Order: sequence, then structure tokens, then C-alpha cells
Amino acid sequence: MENLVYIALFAPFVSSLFALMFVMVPKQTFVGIVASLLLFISFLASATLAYHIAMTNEVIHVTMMDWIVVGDLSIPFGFVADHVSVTMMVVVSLVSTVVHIYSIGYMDHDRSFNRFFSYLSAFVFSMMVLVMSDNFAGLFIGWEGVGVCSWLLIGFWYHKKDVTRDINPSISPSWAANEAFIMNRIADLGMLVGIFIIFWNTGSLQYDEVFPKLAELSPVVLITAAIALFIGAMGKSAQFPLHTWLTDAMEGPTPVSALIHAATMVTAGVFLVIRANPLFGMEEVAGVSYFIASLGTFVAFFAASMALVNRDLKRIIAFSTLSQLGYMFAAAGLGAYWIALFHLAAHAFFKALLFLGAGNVMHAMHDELDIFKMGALRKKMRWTWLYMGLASFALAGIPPLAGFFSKDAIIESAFNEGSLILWAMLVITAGMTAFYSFRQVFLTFHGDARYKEFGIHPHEMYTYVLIGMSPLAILAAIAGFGKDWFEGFITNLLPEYEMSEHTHHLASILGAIVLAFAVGGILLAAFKYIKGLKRSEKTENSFIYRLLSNQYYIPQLYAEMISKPYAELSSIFWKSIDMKIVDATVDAIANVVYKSGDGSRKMQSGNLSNYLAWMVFGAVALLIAALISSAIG
Amino acid sequence: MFEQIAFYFFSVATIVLFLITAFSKNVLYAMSALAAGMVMISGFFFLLDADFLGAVQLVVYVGAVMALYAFGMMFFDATKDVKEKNASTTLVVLLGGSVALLLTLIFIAPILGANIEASYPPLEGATNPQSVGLILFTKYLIPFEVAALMLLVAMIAGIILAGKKMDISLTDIEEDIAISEEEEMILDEKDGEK
Amino acid sequence: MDNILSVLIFFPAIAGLLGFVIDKNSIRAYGISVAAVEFALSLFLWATFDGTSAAMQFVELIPIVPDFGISYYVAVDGISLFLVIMATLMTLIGIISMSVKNEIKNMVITLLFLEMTMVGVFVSLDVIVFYLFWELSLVPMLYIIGAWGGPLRVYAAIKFFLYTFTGSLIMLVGILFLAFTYYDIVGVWSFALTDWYQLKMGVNVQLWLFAAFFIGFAIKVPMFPFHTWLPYAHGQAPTIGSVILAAVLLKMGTYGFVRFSLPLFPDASVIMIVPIAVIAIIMIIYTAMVAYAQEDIKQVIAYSSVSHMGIIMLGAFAMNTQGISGSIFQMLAHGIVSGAMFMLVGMIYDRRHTKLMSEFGGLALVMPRYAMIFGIMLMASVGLPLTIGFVGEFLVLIGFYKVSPILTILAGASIIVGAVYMLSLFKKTFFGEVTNEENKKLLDIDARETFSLVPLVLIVVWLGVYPTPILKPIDVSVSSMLELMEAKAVKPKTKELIASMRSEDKEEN
Amino acid sequence: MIGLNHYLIISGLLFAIGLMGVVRRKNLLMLFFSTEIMLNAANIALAAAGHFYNDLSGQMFAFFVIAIAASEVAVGLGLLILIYKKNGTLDLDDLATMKG
Amino acid sequence: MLGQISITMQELNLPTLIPMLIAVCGGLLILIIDLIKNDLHKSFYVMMMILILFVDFGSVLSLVVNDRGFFDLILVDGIAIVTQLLILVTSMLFIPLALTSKRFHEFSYPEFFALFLFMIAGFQFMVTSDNLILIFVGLETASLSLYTLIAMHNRSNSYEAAVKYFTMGAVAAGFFAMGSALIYATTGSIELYAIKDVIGDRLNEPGLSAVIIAGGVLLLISFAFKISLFPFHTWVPDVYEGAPAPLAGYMSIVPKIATFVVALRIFGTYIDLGIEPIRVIILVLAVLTMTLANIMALVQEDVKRMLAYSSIAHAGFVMSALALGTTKGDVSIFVYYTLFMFTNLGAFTMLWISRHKKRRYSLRFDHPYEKFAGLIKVIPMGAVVMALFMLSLAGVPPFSVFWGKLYIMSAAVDKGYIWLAVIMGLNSAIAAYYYLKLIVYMFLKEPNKDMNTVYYNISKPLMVIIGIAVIVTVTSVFFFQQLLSYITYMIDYSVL
Repeated sequence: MENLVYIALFAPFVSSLFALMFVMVPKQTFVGIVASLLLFISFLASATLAYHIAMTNEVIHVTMMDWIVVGDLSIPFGFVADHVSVTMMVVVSLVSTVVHIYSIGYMDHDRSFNRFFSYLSAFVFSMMVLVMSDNFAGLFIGWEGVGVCSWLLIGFWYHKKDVTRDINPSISPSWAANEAFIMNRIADLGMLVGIFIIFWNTGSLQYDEVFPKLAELSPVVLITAAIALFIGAMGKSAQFPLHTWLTDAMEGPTPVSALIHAATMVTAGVFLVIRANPLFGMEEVAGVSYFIASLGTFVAFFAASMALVNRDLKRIIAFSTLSQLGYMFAAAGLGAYWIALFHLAAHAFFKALLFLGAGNVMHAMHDELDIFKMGALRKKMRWTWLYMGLASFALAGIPPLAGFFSKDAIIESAFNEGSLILWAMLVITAGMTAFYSFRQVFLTFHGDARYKEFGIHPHEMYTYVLIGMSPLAILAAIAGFGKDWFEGFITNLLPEYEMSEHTHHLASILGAIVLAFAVGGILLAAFKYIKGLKRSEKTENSFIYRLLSNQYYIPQLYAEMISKPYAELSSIFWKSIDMKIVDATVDAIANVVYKSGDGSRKMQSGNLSNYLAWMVFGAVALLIAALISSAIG
Repeated sequence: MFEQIAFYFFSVATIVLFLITAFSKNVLYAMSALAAGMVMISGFFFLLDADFLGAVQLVVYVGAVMALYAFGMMFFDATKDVKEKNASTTLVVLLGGSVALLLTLIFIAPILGANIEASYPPLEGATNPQSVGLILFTKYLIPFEVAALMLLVAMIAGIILAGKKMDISLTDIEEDIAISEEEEMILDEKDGEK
Repeated sequence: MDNILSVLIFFPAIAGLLGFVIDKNSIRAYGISVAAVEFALSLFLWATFDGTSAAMQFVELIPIVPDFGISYYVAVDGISLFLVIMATLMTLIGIISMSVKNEIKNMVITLLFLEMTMVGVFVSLDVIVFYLFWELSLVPMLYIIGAWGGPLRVYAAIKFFLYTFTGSLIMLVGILFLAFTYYDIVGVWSFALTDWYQLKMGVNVQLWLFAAFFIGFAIKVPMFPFHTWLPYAHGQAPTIGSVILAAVLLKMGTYGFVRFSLPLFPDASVIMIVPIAVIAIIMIIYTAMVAYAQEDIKQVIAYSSVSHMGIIMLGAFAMNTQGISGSIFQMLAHGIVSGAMFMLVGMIYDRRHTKLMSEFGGLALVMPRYAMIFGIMLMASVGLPLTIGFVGEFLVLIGFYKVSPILTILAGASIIVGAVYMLSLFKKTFFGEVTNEENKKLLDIDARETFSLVPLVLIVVWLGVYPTPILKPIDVSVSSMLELMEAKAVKPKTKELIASMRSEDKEEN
Repeated sequence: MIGLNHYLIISGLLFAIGLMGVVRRKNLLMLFFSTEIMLNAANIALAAAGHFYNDLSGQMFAFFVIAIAASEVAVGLGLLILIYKKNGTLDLDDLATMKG
Repeated sequence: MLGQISITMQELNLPTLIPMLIAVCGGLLILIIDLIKNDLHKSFYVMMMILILFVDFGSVLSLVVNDRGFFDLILVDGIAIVTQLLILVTSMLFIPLALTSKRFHEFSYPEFFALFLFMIAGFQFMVTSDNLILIFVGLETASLSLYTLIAMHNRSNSYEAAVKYFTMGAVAAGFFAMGSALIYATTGSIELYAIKDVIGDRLNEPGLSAVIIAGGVLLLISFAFKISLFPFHTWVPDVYEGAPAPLAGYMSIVPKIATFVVALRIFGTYIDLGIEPIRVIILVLAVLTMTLANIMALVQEDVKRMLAYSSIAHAGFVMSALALGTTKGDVSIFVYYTLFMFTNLGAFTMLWISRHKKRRYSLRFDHPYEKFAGLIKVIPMGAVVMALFMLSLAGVPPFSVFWGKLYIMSAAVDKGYIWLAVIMGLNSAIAAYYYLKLIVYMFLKEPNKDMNTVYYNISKPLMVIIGIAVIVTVTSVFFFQQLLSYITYMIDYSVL
């Protein structure tokens, strides 16, 4: 079984290295195939492990070697396959495999095809490290690793030049990549601090050593640790106010968006909270957890609101991802860790599917992303329409698709915790989710074929790609039925979450309310858009619309309030302080010395008479000194 | 009483004469005043029972030194006033005056020690030149010889510096005039290197 | 080979002397051979080094001026060993990658002499001998910057020399005072560091001495606000000069702190933790911002050096094994990474004779291999886990967290601001379209350049993944140094503090 | 009664006059005169002190000072002549090619 | 009436006089040889001189430490021996510099060599006595010879130099005489050991401390002139510029060290007696000297002038050691000068080698910095050697001057004068700039291609001298111990 752990972990790594060997040569399709195969192997290993664990409840723990050993600090490369990590492993490896296969088709014409697979597999490896590590430092390795891969992949088309925000809200892939990396780094600092707190208070970073000791620690320590770790989670999972990078990350190739910015990496924050549930679940940190839930709810709503008016196919999905992450955090914050994890998995499937579908559309539309320029694609791209429709239904929470079960559970638990405001917001958000999902579907696939104006001839994706996507579709459709089994499986490790009697009674009513909102949203969308696009100047110029379509002006705010002042301050530091004060002081000292040399050489007039006068002057001075000193003492 | 009168006379005389030396525009006046001042100083020496020293002062200064100066003066036109852009009088008076003041202030102190035994008192009953002679050729024999050496140095210096050979400077003349064998060799070597 | 250290020190010097007779066309091969032998010798040193012992090893002690306590006293321990190896390695790589064409003979000979001084600094245990090599190292560097540098080279070279020279003269006064203090107490003159370690001094004396040593070391490091010579030196120096300067010479300063300031003046060091940390944080954040504002690639890296040196300083004053070991490891990491970075900048400069970012853009398209290696080094520079840059930074921060969480959080901003300037540099240089016609024809790195860079890449990854071989000896030596500090501290508070800097776990035991 | 102090003071005054001359004079020859005054001033002090201590050392010193003064004159005049031959003037203002 | 005076040779202790006698007789010998045969080449005289000095050296070595002779007028203590040895070695090393490939006026005179020997004798007298008269006479003998030697270079600059030096020297002599008179008037003695006792007794008499200090100050002025302390240093740059390089180099060592010995004897007494004002005055002068000389050296355009200022600064350095009044301080004076001598010898010899008859690079200067531009490309060895000397002067280890500097700073620190050591350090840093300036010119600038080689005046003897200077400068670390222990031993056996 230990070998399986290593296989699951290192197959993507091997894949990455393999692809790396061909990075300098033109496209080699077999690179993609080999990579996909290796990923599939990883999936098989993960699945076998999952099966094994499900069967035996045995946690597999391996320690490869020591990494950093200094003083009392000992960090090994240790990996653990337990219920939580194996769930993640399966999800990650599965989605990755699909995305790899998909990419063979999607990146078909890209000259950096091989490089893409190298990066993509490297990402999977990092993600595996992240989820499998048995300690916080190892988690951080993966954490940073996925960050870098995300940077590489967002900036994959680095050759695109910067444009203004009006033309492309993300400016350029390389800009978006840097933004993502730097924003993540801000959060990573929090994560690091969390690690430090844990180390200095428990003397270890191993999960199995840290968690038992938590009970001994003071509330202050626990709260700061929880806050610090959550800050880390906020960055990776793009929670407000560190959310802007996620939509900009859509500059990356669509498979990347599917894998990294929907299914896996962005859920790392949620994973962290789930992983550290012994900490977040403590009485002492209840406040933090409630804050997490509240923030999650807020982000769910906040992101959904921006998705309502967006015209960019991928950005809409990105906002929806953001929104769904909010749901997950809400669940995790409320203590419903397993529900959060369940939603995480379900979301991974349908959101990846949605993105891949969007990728198909892009591929068909020659990288056009404006849904206002699409329409009626259903006729050209039936399978894609089906997939995206399915995924959207799942997203909207329509039974019996996966999203229904998971989201409903979250909303239910919000009600269960008595947080009616959260509950209400989540319900409203569910409605909004349904609306924007179907707004997108209708505008893309129904109505009039607006793309014709632009001379685009859309075509369906390669068949093998469509087949490759099918596992996701299937899972998006049926995963919800595994909920009870999953609960049984996962609560071996995670705390159970029992709905109160009261909630249990109201469960069906609550579900109905949510469903009503969802269906309402779909109907509204259908009403407005199924016939075709009817643009209204008035609406589009309204304050709310502009506010939403400009993402509440937050990117601009960041640019104006942070980026620009930072650049200006840097410039001031350099030109005014470093050069004009610090360095100038040094030079001034040197100059004063030098100038005083110029000044004092005047006494060296060359005229003997002056020299003699100096001599006599010296004599006078010395005699005076002699007199004074003798007078003094 | 005589001593006092003599002291003050010599004092005033030397001060006046030396002031003339220091401030006169005419070389002749200055030198004459200097010579006269030297004579007056020998007066101090006689007053101080240093007969030998007084005599030496007269012989050396008024005789030798002044002769030398006069000799030197023959090079220059002594009849005309010397044109000097003298240093500003303020500076001169300030510096000189402060030295005078400071030294006077210092010299007011009771310098003469009461319990100091003379290391080399004059011999009982001997004249001053006798005592001086005795000590000069015993204790101060070495300085005396060194002084002789110094005078030799001065003589050589005078001869060389004033000599004709200094008129043409070998330092300034480029080579090629007279090259010794060794020098030639070195030059050849250098050429070889090129 | 008991006298391997002497061989290590003087082999390059003798080779340098012999180099005068070697033909100009063969001198490069000669330089590489000598540096390779030297590097092999240093590896041999490592191989025969007992990593489990904290004692000074390969000790050689020959009195030179017994009346004045000066002796030729060299030895290595875990703290210095790897700095020696890094010095020899970077010299080797530097010579291999060197692109200087004119007066190459002088350059190689100068480098060999420089290598002598670098090795000498790290292995000397006699303070005067240390000072000797310390000062002597300025001379070859002066020549390298001044003779092969950019337009302002003379200014930069002189600034570099005078600034560091001034600092070290103040330090010399401190050295002499410390020697006198030793003499006063013990009655014998000695400049042997191991003798000085035994000396207990009053807190005030310690503070003054600390200040004197501080000036010497701080200018070399260089610490804010003494850092302004560095951008000039780097900006003007030829690639090889920058590589050696950044990789090795700067480390002399931080090495000095660890080797001298900490164990000699434990109380003063403890008192100075906060001031030093504040300066270190200023270095980290302020210089990172200044780096962000730069227009010249090399200047960015130069300022980034200052920023990274801030991390090293912070670690050195963490007063626990994690921090100090991390600090030493970070010295190595920064040496490798910044050396590589400067080499990379040099390569592009060789091609385009400009280092302005505005001249570039889209280089990743024309020079993919170059971009890849640059990217790896960049990631190491910003402290990506599994690269060499992370281990040190992580240890430093975790170590210093024990001292002050708030300051650590501020210092931790380095991972943010570092990413900001590095990524912006990378974006401006490598991303985007190739706008400049001249860049379109640029050749990717050639075999020689690859050969000099790949070892560094391998080291970056190797030590990032498996730092234990190096961390272990460092850890052993640092622990024993901390014990020494605790033992000789005169203030009970200091003892307490040093003791408390160990993790809770150990205290319970 | 005339004491040692009187002599010393007169010696000091003469010394100061010598210094004034030294500072004031631009003509080299005249400047040499002033240096002679300084030496002579010292001689008075030496002779006087010797007298009051009844000690011959002072006189001896003065004797040697006279010898020194004489030698200086010889060398000084030699230099003077050289300068005059070269420059045709003895003014110090014209003797300032080296400066700075 | 006068009685018979009988003095035995035993009492006279003739051997104490022999070293000086050798020098004097050597000078006379040269004069006589010149009389007999007057067309002998300068190399003959140079070698004669070296031989004479060698014999002199041997006779000094055979002196018994702490011996007196000639009515206690001659004092052979440790410093006297050390200093004489130093003077002789320096002379032996400097005199071969006459053997240049080009002809210079002074070496055409056999009298040059005679005067040189007389000068050495003068200095020897000066350092081997504690009698103010002999000191004065010796000093003047040496000085008068030196003035002449400078003037004999025979060009207008050297006359100017000689006149400046001479005139100021004459004034300084006046100060010496006056100071001695004051001391004599206070103590009734002109022998330093007696003076010490009397001053010690009379120190507390009312009103007298001013006189005692003033006497010291007046003497200090004349020494300050000789040692070149601010503000009595003004002659130095001009004289060095006007004098030929060998003499300039010589002047920066021998007259100074001789004067230091006398100053040490006199002010050592003052400081021993606890007369703090003198110490403070010396310290202030020393600090001003090194600082001002250093900053003035910064702006020089001529290397020789720069070296002149540098030697002033070095003198200031050493003077501050004198003010410490500790054995270590005294030792450091001699250690410093010994080590400084070799480096300075090398530096001035390099200048001498590059001396042209006509100024080629500048209207005014013989050795402007431009002359050395790009020397590394023209004459690599020459540049390296010169750089070595510059680094040594700047106090870069392990070259010779560093050890001297180290020891002086250590002496200051030991005495508790940390601030002094710091000032010394800062001054060294300032000084480094102008030494570096030459290195910068030699190594970092492009050569003047159209100009002739700067190796104009080279000859084998000069190369030998350079070689010696280089070897000693570089290997000083190996004999520092011997030097230190020897000088310490000698100082311990000194009457101070």
C-alpha cells in the first residue's frame, strides 16, 4: 500500500519531468498521452488507496526522509493517506486525468504543447503533496508549489502584451499570473505565521503530534493560530479581500482554469480548514470559525452578484467558483467539515466540467469569450451544450445532480446553526447562482446566432475530448447519491455533523425553499435570455450594473490604493531616500572631507612668509595653551 | 646702580636697534642696526660676567657674521630702499606682540630656583675665559668638535653653493653629453628591450 | 592531510603567482584548473570533516608574533566549512562563466588571489589573521570592479573600498581593545578567537565592542543605512565581480556576526536583538521596495541582495539554533542564488550590452533555456519550498518568531515584497512581446554558459530538497556556540533568554 | 636690583622682535637678520641664567649658539646667492612656485 | 689657580664615540680622496659610503647598552642604538639611489657624499646624547648638511625648497635655543637627567608650571617643525617636491626619527612627571597633523607631494604614540618607523626611477598622477610593486606599515585612548583614498600611449633597492616578532 502512496504522488512528477524533456521541441502528441496515462495511474493508485481505506479504515502513513532537521525542529517528507487526503487525492487525480486528456485536444495548436503538460503535471504533483503531506511544512511545500504552477500556467501565454483594463480586465496573462502569485504570497505569510505558532507551542509540525496537544494550549494561541492559518486559506481560496486574482487567473488556458482555478487548487484553503478541523472545531476558536462561515457566506453572495452581469464566459464561471468556495467555507466554518469536503468534491466535478465545456466553446469560437457574441451554439455543439447544461443544473442545485445534495446540506447546516442571516443569504445566493448559470447557458447556446456577425464558424470539440469529459459529467450527475456513503466513510476521521431534531423536521421545507429559489433563478434566466439577447441601455448604465460589472471597482481600488502607491513609494524610497539621503550623506561626508582638503591646502600658499606666520601663530597658540593650562591647574 | 643703568641702557638700545633691523626699509640701516645691536648684546654678556662670551660675540658677530652679510650684500644694491610687500602690520604686531606679551607673562614668574646647585660653577679665582676654557675642553669637548664639523659643513656648503659649478645644472641637462660606460650599458639594455 | 586548510588558503595564491608566467591564451584553462583543484580540495575537506563534532577541526596553530599574541591559527567547524566550499565553488563557476575578454590574465590572477583571501577569512581563528584576509580581499575586488567595470567603475570601486575599509578600521580598534581586555584579565596577549571565547566581559564593555565590530561587519553585509556602496559596486562591476561579491564577500560580514559578535558578546547581542531586527526589517522591506523601483536588472538583484542579507541578519540574532542555522544556510543559499542571478544578468549583458529592463521584454520567446534557469533562480530567490532559498528563510523566520512574533511578521513580508520585485523584473524582461528588434536575434545560452549554470541549478534543487548534509554540521556547531553563549553571559537575563529560545518541548524535558 | 627676570624679559622682548621681523620681512636677507636676533635673544637668557646660577653651562650654550648662528649665516648666504643668481630677486613673493 | 686635570681614557669611554667618528672620518676620507684624484665616478663614492656606513653599523652593534662616555655627554642607551642602526640602514639603502642611469647634479660632487656622512654623524650625535648642547649642535650639523644637499640638486625648485627649509629651520633653531634657555633658567641644568629631577622638585612651586610648560612648548615647536607637526609642517610638501626623490624619502625617515628620539627624551620626561598639558598639546597637535595632512593630501595632483603629506600624516600618527608615555608607545614609534622606512624607500625609489629631466606630463610637477596612468599595461611589474607600496602605506595587511599601525593603535588602546585609536582608524581610511588614487591611475586608467616610458631613470642598483623594499614590505609579518622583541628589549634599557 505504501508503494501506492508513492505511485499516486510521484506519477504526476514523473509525468512532469517527462514532458519537461521535450520542452524545447515542437509539439509531440505522445507527451500529452504519456502524461495523461501517468495521471491515470496516479488516479488508479489513489482510487485503490481509497478503496483500501474505505474497506479497512487503515490510515497509511509513510515517511520518505528527513527534510529539515535543526535543533528541535524536525520536518520529514512524510505522507499520509487517510480518509480526507484520499478523498482529495481521488478528486484531484481524477479531475487532473480528465483535464490532461482534454488538454491534448484543447492545446492542439499550441506550440508550447509539451511545456503545458509539464506544468500541468507539476501542478498535480504539488497538489498531491499538499493534500498528502502529514505535516504543516509539507503542506506548505505543496501550497507554494501549486502557487508557482498556477503562476506558470496563468502566465502560460506570457507573450501577450499588457493592455489596459478597459480592453482586458486582467491586463495580460503575465500580469494576472504575477497578481495571483503575489496575492497568494500575502496569505502565505499568514500561513507561515500559523506554522510558527504551532511549532513553538507544540514543538512539532506533524498533524498527529500537533492536534492532540492543542487542548493544552491557551485560547489566545489557538485563536491566533486559527486566524493565521485561515489567512493562508483565504489567499489560496480567493476569499474576500484577496479574491481578485481568481477572475484574472482566467487568462490561463481553460484546462488550467478547470483544474486549478475551479476544481483543485482554490479548494486548498477549504482543505486546510478541514484538515485542521481539530483546531477550528475547538470551543476556543468558535469565534474564528463563525467568522469563516460568515465570510464564506458573504463571498458566496458577493461573487454571485458579480457573476450576474458579467459577459465573459470564463469569468462568470470563475465568479461562480468563488461563490461556491464561499459555500464551502460557510460549511467548514459552521463545523460541517464533511459537508464542506463533500461539496468540494462535487463542485470539483461539475465545475471542471463546466470549465471544460467553456473551453470547448472557446475552442469553437476562436478564443472569443463574450457571451453576448455567441448564442445558438447548441446546434453546432450538442455535446458541449449537454455537458454544460448538466453542470449548470448541478451548480444551480437541481436534484438529483451532485450540487443539489451538497449545497442543500450546507444551507441546511446554516439553518441548523441558527444563523438565519447566513441561511437567508445562502438561499438567495442559490437563486442567483441558478440565474447566472442559466443566463450563461442560454446566451451561449440558445437564442440567435450572434457569432455570425463576427465571421466565426464554430465546430464541436474532438470526440475523444468529449469522451474524456464524460467521467466528470457522470460524476456531476450521480455523485450526490454517494452522500450518505461518503458521510459514513469520511466521518471516520472528520467530526460528524448532526442536524438538530428541529432542522431535521424542517429539512424538506428548507430544501424546497432552496429549490424554489434555484428554479426561480433558472426560469428568470430563461425568461430573459432564452429567446435571444435583448440589451437595455438603461440597465447597463445603471449604477448597480456598472458596479457589478466592474467588480465593485475593487481591482481599480487595489490598483489605485495599493499598486500605484507602492510603486510610487518605492520610487520615492529609491530616488529620494536612498539616493538623496542615505547615499548622499555618505557622499557628502566624503565631499566635505575632500572640500576641506581643498580649503586647507590654501594654507600651503607656497609663500615662505605665510609659512613663517603660521609657525609664529602656532607658537602663540601653544604658548597660550601653556599659560592657560598652567593657570587651570 | 651702575648695573641697573647699564642694563636699562643696553635694553633700550638693543630693542631700538633690533626694531630698526626688523622694520627698516633700507638694508644698510638694518644691517648697521643689527651690528650695533650685537655689540649691545655683548654688553649684556659683560654685564653678566661672561667676558669670554662677550668677546666671542663681538668677534663672531660683529666681525665674521657681519662681514659675511656685507659680502653677501655686495651682490645687491644696498643704497636703494628694499621694495617689500611686507606682511600686514596688524598681523606682525599681533603675532609678535602676543609672543612678547606671553613670554613676559611667563618670565614674571619666580624662575630662579633657590636650591639649585650649579653643575659647572666657575673655578674659584680663575677668570671667566679660564673657566670657560677649562670646561669647554673637558666637558664640552665633543660639542666643540662637532661645532667644528658644523663649521666645516657650513664652509663646504658655502663653497659649493656659491661656486661656479652650480651655474650649469646637470640635473636639467638632457643626457648624451657625457655618458659613463656603465650608464651606456644600461641604456643599451633598454634599447635591446625595445 | 592535517594541513589541508593551509593548502586551501595558499594554493590559489601560489597558483596566482605562477600564473604570471602563463601565456595569455592558456590562462583561462589554467584558472579553471586551479579553481577546480581548489574546489576538489574543499570537497575533500568536507569529506574528511566530522559533521557530528562541534569542535574546531583541522586546526593549525603556528605562533607568528608570540609577544603580541598573533599566530597563524586556522580551523573549520560547521559554521565555516560550507562557506569555504561555497567560496571555492563560486570561484570555479565564476571563472568558467567568465566572459571577460581583455586583460584576462590579470583577471584570472586577481581572482585566484581573491580566492585565497576568501578562504582565509572563513578559516582564520586568529583575529589578526582574519583581519588580514578581510582587508586583503578588498584589493582584488577593487581591481576587478575598477578595471573591468562600467562607466562609473572607478567611483564604485573606490566607494566600495573606502567604505568597507573605514568600517573595518573601526573594527580593528575594537579588536585591539578586546585583545587588551584579554591581556588585562589573563595577562597574556592573544588574538586567538578560541581564547577570546572564554572571556567574560561586563555588559558595557560588550556593548562598546559590539558597536565596533558592528560597524565593520554592518558595512560589509551591508546593513541599512550603510548599504549604498553595494548598488554602485554591483552596478559597475563586471559579472564575475558581482558574482563573487554577492556570493562570498557579503557573507564575510554576516559570518563575522555569527563568528565574532554573538559568541564574544552574548549579553550585548541579546540587548541588540531588537535594534538589529529593526534594521534587518528595514533592509528587508525598504530595499525590496527600492529594488522594485529599479530600472536596471542588475540593480534589482543588487538591492535584492541587501534585502536577503536582512533575512540573514535577522536569523543570526534569533538566539536559537533554528534562526542561526537558518541564517548560515541562507548565506549559502543567497550565495548560490545571487551568484547565479548575477551570472544570468551578465549573460544578457554580454549579448546586448545593456541591463535596462526597458530594453528587453519577451526574452522567454527567444531565449527559453535562459528564461527557464532564470525562472528557477527567481523562485529560489523568492524562497519557494524545495529550493535552496526556502530552507534558510523558513528557519530564520521560525527561529526569530520565538524572539518576537510581531517583528517576524514584518520580516516575513519579505516573501511578499520579494515576490513583487522579482516577478515584476521577470515580467518586464521575459514576458510580453519581443518589442525590441535587437532582441529578436538573441542566441540562447551556449554550452559554456549552460555548463556553469546547471551545477548551480542542481545545487539549488538538491539543497532545497535535501539540506540535511549541510544543516547537520551547522546545527551541531551552532548548538555548541549557543551553549557557549549561555555559559559566558554575565547577565542572568541573557542566560534566561538564550535558554528560553529553545522550543517548549525541550524545556519540559 | 636687576634679577634674572629682567634679563629674561628683555630676552623675551628681543625674541618677539625677531619673530616680528621673521613674519614681516619678505626680503630673504633681511629675514635672516631677524633670525639672528632670535638666537641672540636666547643667548641673553642663557647667559643671564648661567650668571644667576653661577653656572657655566649657560655660557657654553650661548657660545655654541653663536657658532651655530655663524654656520647658518654661511649656508644661508650660499643659498641666498643661488637664489639671487637664479631669480635676480630675494623677494619671498617671487619664491612661491611650489604650493598647494 | 687652575690645577692639573687628569682624565683617563677609561673615563672618556672612547668606544661610545666611535660610530660618529667613523662617519666623520669617512666624510673626511672622501674629501681627501677627492683632493688626490678628482675624477672618480659617483659609484665609487657610493660604494665607499656604504662600506663606511657598514663599519659604522658594526661599531654601533658593538656598543654596550646603557653606557655613558665623554663626561657623561654621550649616552648610549637602547634607543640611541636602535635609532643609530635605523639611521645607518636607511642611509645605506638610500645612498645607492645616486646610481641612476641619468645624471643629476648633486652626485657629481664628491662633497655630496661627504656632507651626507657629516649629516649622518650629526644625527648620531643628536640621538646619543641627553645634553641639550650636543643635541642642538648635532641637529644643526645635520640640518645644515641637509639644506645643502637639497640645494645641490641644482634647479630652481630645489633652491626654493632649500631656502624654505633653511629659513624655517633657522626660526626653529631660535625656538630651540629659547626653549633651552627657559629650561635652563628654571632648572640650572642642560642635562636631561638633571632637568628631570629639578622639574620634579619644582613642579609645585607657585607660578612655575607656566614656565616649565612654556619651556617644553618652545622646544616642542622646534621639534614639531622637524617632525612636521601642524602648523609647523608647511615646509614639508614644498621641500619634498623640490628635493630629489631619494632625499625626500630620506627626509621622511631619518631626521624625523632622530628628532623623535630627542622629543622622546624630553617629553617623555614631562609626561613621566605627570605634566598633562604637554601630553594634551602633543595629542592635539598629533591629531590635527594627521587629519589635516590627510585631507590636504587628498587634493594633490602630484604623487611626490601626496607622499609628502602622507609622511606628515604618518608623523602625526607616531607623535600620538609618543604622547602615550608607555613603553609600548615608545616601542611602537621605532617599530613604526622601521616598517615605514622600507615602504617609503620603495615608494620614493619608484618615483626616482620615473623621474624625467624635463617635466613631460605637467608643467609644474615631476610626478603627476597622469604619469602613472595605465602603468599596469605598460610595466605590469612596476605597477604591482608601486601598488604594493601604496597599500602598505594605506595600512592594508599584511604589508609592513600595517603592523606598525596595529601596534600604535594597540598602544593607544592599552593606555585607554580609544578615541585616539578611532581617529587613527578614520584617518587611515581617509588616507586610503589618496593612496588608492595612485592605484586607480595605475590600474584603472588608460595609459598615455604617446608618452615615453616612465622607466626613465632605472638602473640595476635601483632595482636591487626596490627588490629589498618589496621583500621587506611583503614579508614583514615574519620578522615583526624579532623586531618587536629587539626594540622592546632596547627600550627597556633606555634612559627615558
